[in-house]
Amino acid sequence: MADVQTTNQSILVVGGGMSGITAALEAAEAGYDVVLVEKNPYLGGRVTQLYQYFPKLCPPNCGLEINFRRMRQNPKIRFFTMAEVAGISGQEGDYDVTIKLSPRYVNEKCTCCGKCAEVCEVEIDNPFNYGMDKIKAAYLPHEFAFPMRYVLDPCLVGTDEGKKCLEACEYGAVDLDMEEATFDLRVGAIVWAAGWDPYDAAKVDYYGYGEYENVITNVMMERLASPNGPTEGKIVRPSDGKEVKNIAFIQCAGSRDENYLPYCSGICCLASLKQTTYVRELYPDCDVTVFFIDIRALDRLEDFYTKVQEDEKVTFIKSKIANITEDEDTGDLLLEGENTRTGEQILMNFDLVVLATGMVPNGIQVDGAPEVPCDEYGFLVNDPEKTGIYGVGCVRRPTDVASSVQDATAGALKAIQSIARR
Amino acid sequence: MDKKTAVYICTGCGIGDALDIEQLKEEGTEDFTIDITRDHPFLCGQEGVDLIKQDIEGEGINTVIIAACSHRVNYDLFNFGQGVIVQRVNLREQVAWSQPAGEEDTQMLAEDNLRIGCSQAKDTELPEPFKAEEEYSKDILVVGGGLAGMTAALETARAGYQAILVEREDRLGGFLGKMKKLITLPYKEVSEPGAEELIKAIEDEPKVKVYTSSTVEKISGGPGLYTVEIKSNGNGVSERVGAVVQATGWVPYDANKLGHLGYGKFKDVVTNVEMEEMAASGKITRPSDGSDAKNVLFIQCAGSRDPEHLPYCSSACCLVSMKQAGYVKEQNPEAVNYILYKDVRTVGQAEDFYRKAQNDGNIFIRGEAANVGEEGGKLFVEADDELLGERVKIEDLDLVVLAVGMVPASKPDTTPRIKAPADAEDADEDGMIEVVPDSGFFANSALNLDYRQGPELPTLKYGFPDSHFICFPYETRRTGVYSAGCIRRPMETAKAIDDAVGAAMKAIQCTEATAEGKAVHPRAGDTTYPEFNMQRCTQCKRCTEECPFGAINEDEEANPLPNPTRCRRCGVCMGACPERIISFKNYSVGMIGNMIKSVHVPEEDEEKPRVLCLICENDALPAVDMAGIKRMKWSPYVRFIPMRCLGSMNLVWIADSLSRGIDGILLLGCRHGDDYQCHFIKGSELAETRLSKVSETLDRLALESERVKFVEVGITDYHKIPAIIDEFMETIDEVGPNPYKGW
Amino acid sequence: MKYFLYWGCSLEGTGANFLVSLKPVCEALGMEFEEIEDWNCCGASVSYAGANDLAIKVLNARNLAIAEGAAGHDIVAPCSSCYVQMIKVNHEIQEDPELLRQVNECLAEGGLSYGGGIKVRHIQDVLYNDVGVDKIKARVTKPLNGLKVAGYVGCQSVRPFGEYDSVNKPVVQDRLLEALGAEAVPFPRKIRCCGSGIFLPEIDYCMGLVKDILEDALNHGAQLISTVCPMCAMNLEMYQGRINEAYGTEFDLPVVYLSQLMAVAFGMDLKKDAALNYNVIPPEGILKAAVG
Amino acid sequence: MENMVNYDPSFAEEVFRDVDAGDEIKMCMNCGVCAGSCPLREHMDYPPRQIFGLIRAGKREEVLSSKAIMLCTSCYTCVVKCPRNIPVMDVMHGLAHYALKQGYVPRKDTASFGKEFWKQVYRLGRIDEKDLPRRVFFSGGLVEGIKAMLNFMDIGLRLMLHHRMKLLPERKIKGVKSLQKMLDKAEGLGKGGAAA
Repeated sequence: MADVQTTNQSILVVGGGMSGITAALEAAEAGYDVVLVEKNPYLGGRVTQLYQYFPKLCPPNCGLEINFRRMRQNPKIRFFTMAEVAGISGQEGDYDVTIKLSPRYVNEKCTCCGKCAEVCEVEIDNPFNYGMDKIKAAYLPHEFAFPMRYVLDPCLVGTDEGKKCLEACEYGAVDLDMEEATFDLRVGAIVWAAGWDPYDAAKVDYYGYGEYENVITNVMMERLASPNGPTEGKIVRPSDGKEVKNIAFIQCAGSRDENYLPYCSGICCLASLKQTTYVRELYPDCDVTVFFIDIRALDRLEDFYTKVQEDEKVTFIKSKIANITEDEDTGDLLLEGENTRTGEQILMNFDLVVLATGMVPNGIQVDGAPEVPCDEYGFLVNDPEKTGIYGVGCVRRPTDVASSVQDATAGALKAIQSIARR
Repeated sequence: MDKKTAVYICTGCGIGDALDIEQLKEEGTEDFTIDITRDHPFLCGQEGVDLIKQDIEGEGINTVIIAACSHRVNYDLFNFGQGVIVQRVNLREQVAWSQPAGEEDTQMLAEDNLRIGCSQAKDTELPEPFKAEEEYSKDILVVGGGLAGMTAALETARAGYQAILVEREDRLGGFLGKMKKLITLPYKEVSEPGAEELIKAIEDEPKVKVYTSSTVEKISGGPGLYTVEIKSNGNGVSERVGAVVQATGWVPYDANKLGHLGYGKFKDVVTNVEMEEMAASGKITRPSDGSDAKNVLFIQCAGSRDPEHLPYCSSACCLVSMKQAGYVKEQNPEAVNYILYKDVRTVGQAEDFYRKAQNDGNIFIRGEAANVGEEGGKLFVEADDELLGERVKIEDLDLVVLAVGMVPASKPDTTPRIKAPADAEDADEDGMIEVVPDSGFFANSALNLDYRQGPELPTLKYGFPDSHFICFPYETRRTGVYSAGCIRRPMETAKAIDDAVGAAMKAIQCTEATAEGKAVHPRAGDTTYPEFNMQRCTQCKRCTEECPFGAINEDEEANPLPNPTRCRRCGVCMGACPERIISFKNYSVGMIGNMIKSVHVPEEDEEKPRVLCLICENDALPAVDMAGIKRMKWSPYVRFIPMRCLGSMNLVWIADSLSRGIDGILLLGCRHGDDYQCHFIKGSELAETRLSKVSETLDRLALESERVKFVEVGITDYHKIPAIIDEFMETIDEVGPNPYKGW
Repeated sequence: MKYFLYWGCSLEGTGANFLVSLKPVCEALGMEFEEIEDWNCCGASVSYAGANDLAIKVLNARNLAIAEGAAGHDIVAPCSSCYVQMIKVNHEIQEDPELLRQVNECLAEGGLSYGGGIKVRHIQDVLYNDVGVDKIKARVTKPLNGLKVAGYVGCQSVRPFGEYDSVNKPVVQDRLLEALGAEAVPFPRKIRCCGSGIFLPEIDYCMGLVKDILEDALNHGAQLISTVCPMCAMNLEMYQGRINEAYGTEFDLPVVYLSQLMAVAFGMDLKKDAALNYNVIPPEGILKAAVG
Repeated sequence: MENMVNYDPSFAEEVFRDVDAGDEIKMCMNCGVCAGSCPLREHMDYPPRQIFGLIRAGKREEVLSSKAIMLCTSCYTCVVKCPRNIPVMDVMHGLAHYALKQGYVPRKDTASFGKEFWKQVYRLGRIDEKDLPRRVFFSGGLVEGIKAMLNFMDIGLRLMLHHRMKLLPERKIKGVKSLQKMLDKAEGLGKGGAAA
């Protein structure tokens, strides 16, 4: 199927999030051939699911749109969605890579008219909203999806519903016979930018995530605040849809904890500070309490921390919350802990609790791939002796968007060096 | 080129059902010379695309007008190569999906859109990339020979490009050279600083040319064409480079301002920099009597995170103090270190080093120092121990180390003053005014750019020449000049190294793009550039003042001297020029003027108002697309005219439109102010400022000021688009039709 | 399935109903027990007042050493306190060779030595993972039709290593109760401490803990509380009168051992096997009603 | 200024050296999860992590006489939740043991209960549940003892009536002599410091 001519002068970028897109563009705009593969049906990665960036409180799509525009006009970049690396062999300057394409069941004829979704009655958990709502099994992942093309969920294959979608499409874009396909690439260097997954909050079982409806994670909060999220931007309680009046943020929910993630996830402090502004913007009367161990607002991000501290409705308590129990009748949550400034016991009720869960890196899980060193937490280590495959962004260390982009830009040059060495 | 133009109307995606296609073909094109007009039910399908290709090959069509979906989709299918002009006309998101089908107003909207497109295509020329007479250089100048600078130079060379490294001191190394040990990824243990190895690698690298004891006296020209004058050991040298990396680093915050922490008062109160140098030189002793230091207390955030001193966090100090505590224990295992902190900020895997520091027995106290004093020749520190809830006193201290923060080398001690522009209010009696950080005249001398807008990179409020953009951290206000390392932001070693490599990447990329006459970010790849018709220039200086990137210099007579390789193609100069002498091959005052004129304005009695919407194509226009995709509805009386940046909006368009009977003009642009989102820094702000001057025009025409309105729209504000438009339409209804209709 | 059963001191006294009921039940499930020859007390948690950490470790190591020297089966501890004492020592010994050396240096005084090869397990672990819910279900002849039971895990029976169940949100006991046909009611305080070994000397402080636990069980509709620890059983059952005096409550909630419920569900003799007559707050009524 | 705490590292060194698990407190980052999860927290004069803070500060008197170090119910909740894997419970036990050795009595009843408990373990190798309380009660003197005894008589009787009091006195285990040798060795070999 996909017939892609590449040479050992080409660069493969794995992961179409902010880091991957950046690495790909920076190399391509310097004149190098780049192939970008992304496992989601759209580019943009984790940031597309964010409402705003700290500290500017600006929409991630703003920067993504510019990057997509850069891509549109640049013939040096070819990208594939629903694509993953299935195999890597060779060495610096000469890799053979096998790419696996999962079936989208929609081909390039799709005009995005939406007819398939109109007729489809099957619904699935909306992956874009972390399953907080349902979406038609024939769907556009989100409004800003790039490429702007529908996807059919595999559950439609061989069903009447699937047939309905097929028949509804006037352009012959629905193809339920599509099968998994692979193709091979020859490249000189590989940039690994597969990004991160949120840590599974259920593992910190005493916080009751997955057990208590009103305990959510920070990534879910981003969707709740987003106008294109499950609640169209209203921050409400999952249990009863009530507006939030008294919300708690629990920092280091898993991070900096040798029972879970011993490292600090780097971004959660600012993410929660940012999310306090979502809440306060929406509900002028809402009380916010942030439970923290240390607030880690580096460089001028400190200004943002200072700004949030000035809001008298936001309280900061240095305490690692020790337990959460739910009031079965009200769905409210009782938090227990120690206020380490006063030494007093904390027994506080909240109607919504946001767990600042950390980052887990998506390392290189490819059988037979050349060994790339990584630390005990799974973060890739760029060893100057082992060049050719370079980790960038959050696969190297948990870090914010700006730093990821800096790192990805650096990764682009490293890849170019691998080629130059030939 | 003489144009052969074809119009292709797609009737798919509901367009055919919404419109009378035959009438559209007729009405939408009649004012223009169109050679072929076709429609197709599925234009983006193979058959449709082939149809176009056949016309190009068979009929010699070289200008293709595609009236179908948004330009944001199917861009690849409708790309017919260099020689063919492609003009997209939006009949889907902006018409079929957002307007009721089969209505007269919908039809009129489609016809206007097509006319606008035809007009634009008519005035569009194929761009010819700018090519300078001189030969382009792809060499990279790196200013500053510390860790970041050396890294940038070496990595540049390893990518096959020539680097020129200029260092003020007589040897390379900067702070790295003064360090005893380094703490960096993976943060398990301290490591050798490796300054010598790095310097050696640079000396052995033929592609790095090093100038020590040297300063940059002047950088003139532009990307690809810079001439650098270097003063090296007193002699003048000249180099040609394509781009510049500024890695001039940081200076420690002046501890003399920290008298309350005993600095200057007690000999044994030292800064972390002095501590590092002492450790590197062999022994950690008490300056007062030269005896070995045993008990040491580190005061974190000495000056940092303090509104009186440095409001920001200096990022590296936590790790540095833990590292230095290690020195003390290494010298004497019995030694006791206290670390007095506000928050421990060991981010990411650096948490491991915090754990190590604790495991080594260092005592961390959360609280602020209240008093530093001396008793019997030993220091003591009083602090409020937040977690003990008590005032504590730590006595018998040999040394108190102030973890002072980082100040960018670019930050001047006292804010410079320059001659105030005529219209400035807050000028002093000598007509001088304080320079704002966001200006090329603010920062300390390092680059000496020969730019009309000042010799240095404009900075953010604390004097760091960092990017204001989160997504584009290498974006600077001076094309081809990139900052790296602690000059741009306080950062620890690991990040400074990555940053330097990234900056080298951007610099190399800039030279490559420039050599091909292409723009760099954000209009990367754009091969158009502004051309000045100098005969009509009145030396009003607006273009040279308003260019967000300082691209335009001035000669003695104040004539603008454009530097195309510095240009970012935003068109702000074009919008600023009252004489309309600045134009791009595919974007000019005349072209937009004609597009506006191509809109048919119905007679007053038809009661069909016409509103023009000058809209930012980067954010607001995609938002309108989204609104369409969401099938939102809005008034059919609005006509969208995309702008490269709202900053390219020229007031003449407002005047012309109003005098033609257009009832109102809506401007949709990016958020501005402190957290501006405009990709060209000041574009949307400039547009609004210009609007304030439009009132004269309105008064002259005796028109209501409500007829012109500016609204900030973010790319994700699509759900607000209908409300914004309909609200404005209500205002227009209230003020009534424009009396100039039909003139 | 052969094990060493280390029942410890309490099961010969205040926890007698545990041991009496445990033996027939486990036999019925095909488990065989041996006693650890001349076993000694585990030291429980309060020994620290009189002994240092090493002494307490040695105390437990002696039992481990004897077991290892004999057949070397897994040791099953029904008493949570015995379990936690032994498993903790065992882990620490296995992770720290220096400690093992020290311990053996002490054991040598009595001519013993320990190689760290014995596995220590709680009775819940064995019932859930070795016997299994299905086998238990199969043996049930008189299901406890929907009897509402609050499964009180206590704390030590799953800690500190969480080897067979979550240390914070345990489920094993609930699964076992369900296997008997009972309804395990939601019971957030199932893992909150009852005061354990210091209940007696700190009774004024600890009564409050038990009160909260009993309240939580009742609020969730429990008809009785099941437990797997003699200290929990003692504290929860014997002091209800005191608590009623102190707090004006009216607790009269039977507290039985999981093994007693199993004996009942297995259709065994309510006195001889289930030892229900050992309970001070009589559970017979409720249980008879349940099994019908 | 008054009640100013003077930092003195010597006590911390003492704790690291002589107290079982004492050196583990170095890793504390004052998150407070230990106190937050402690069943008897509300009755403690200092939360555990503050005990650690006082140790670092050198407040020997406050720490060794703090009732907090003897209110541990050994529920392990702090142990399983501590993000730095500090065995908080062991530290508290170690401190209590050390305090008693040093002649402090943070909690009278618990102290005598624990001491009697251990004495019996040492004497018999097992615990005699009916003998132990008696010894505990009377450790405070005769009158005290009788009061306490009567106080718990009802419970004792009920247990007896329900076959939950072993009537025969607990016999020594066979190997008690060798056990004692082992324990004596351990007492000398282990941490915990010499008696004051």
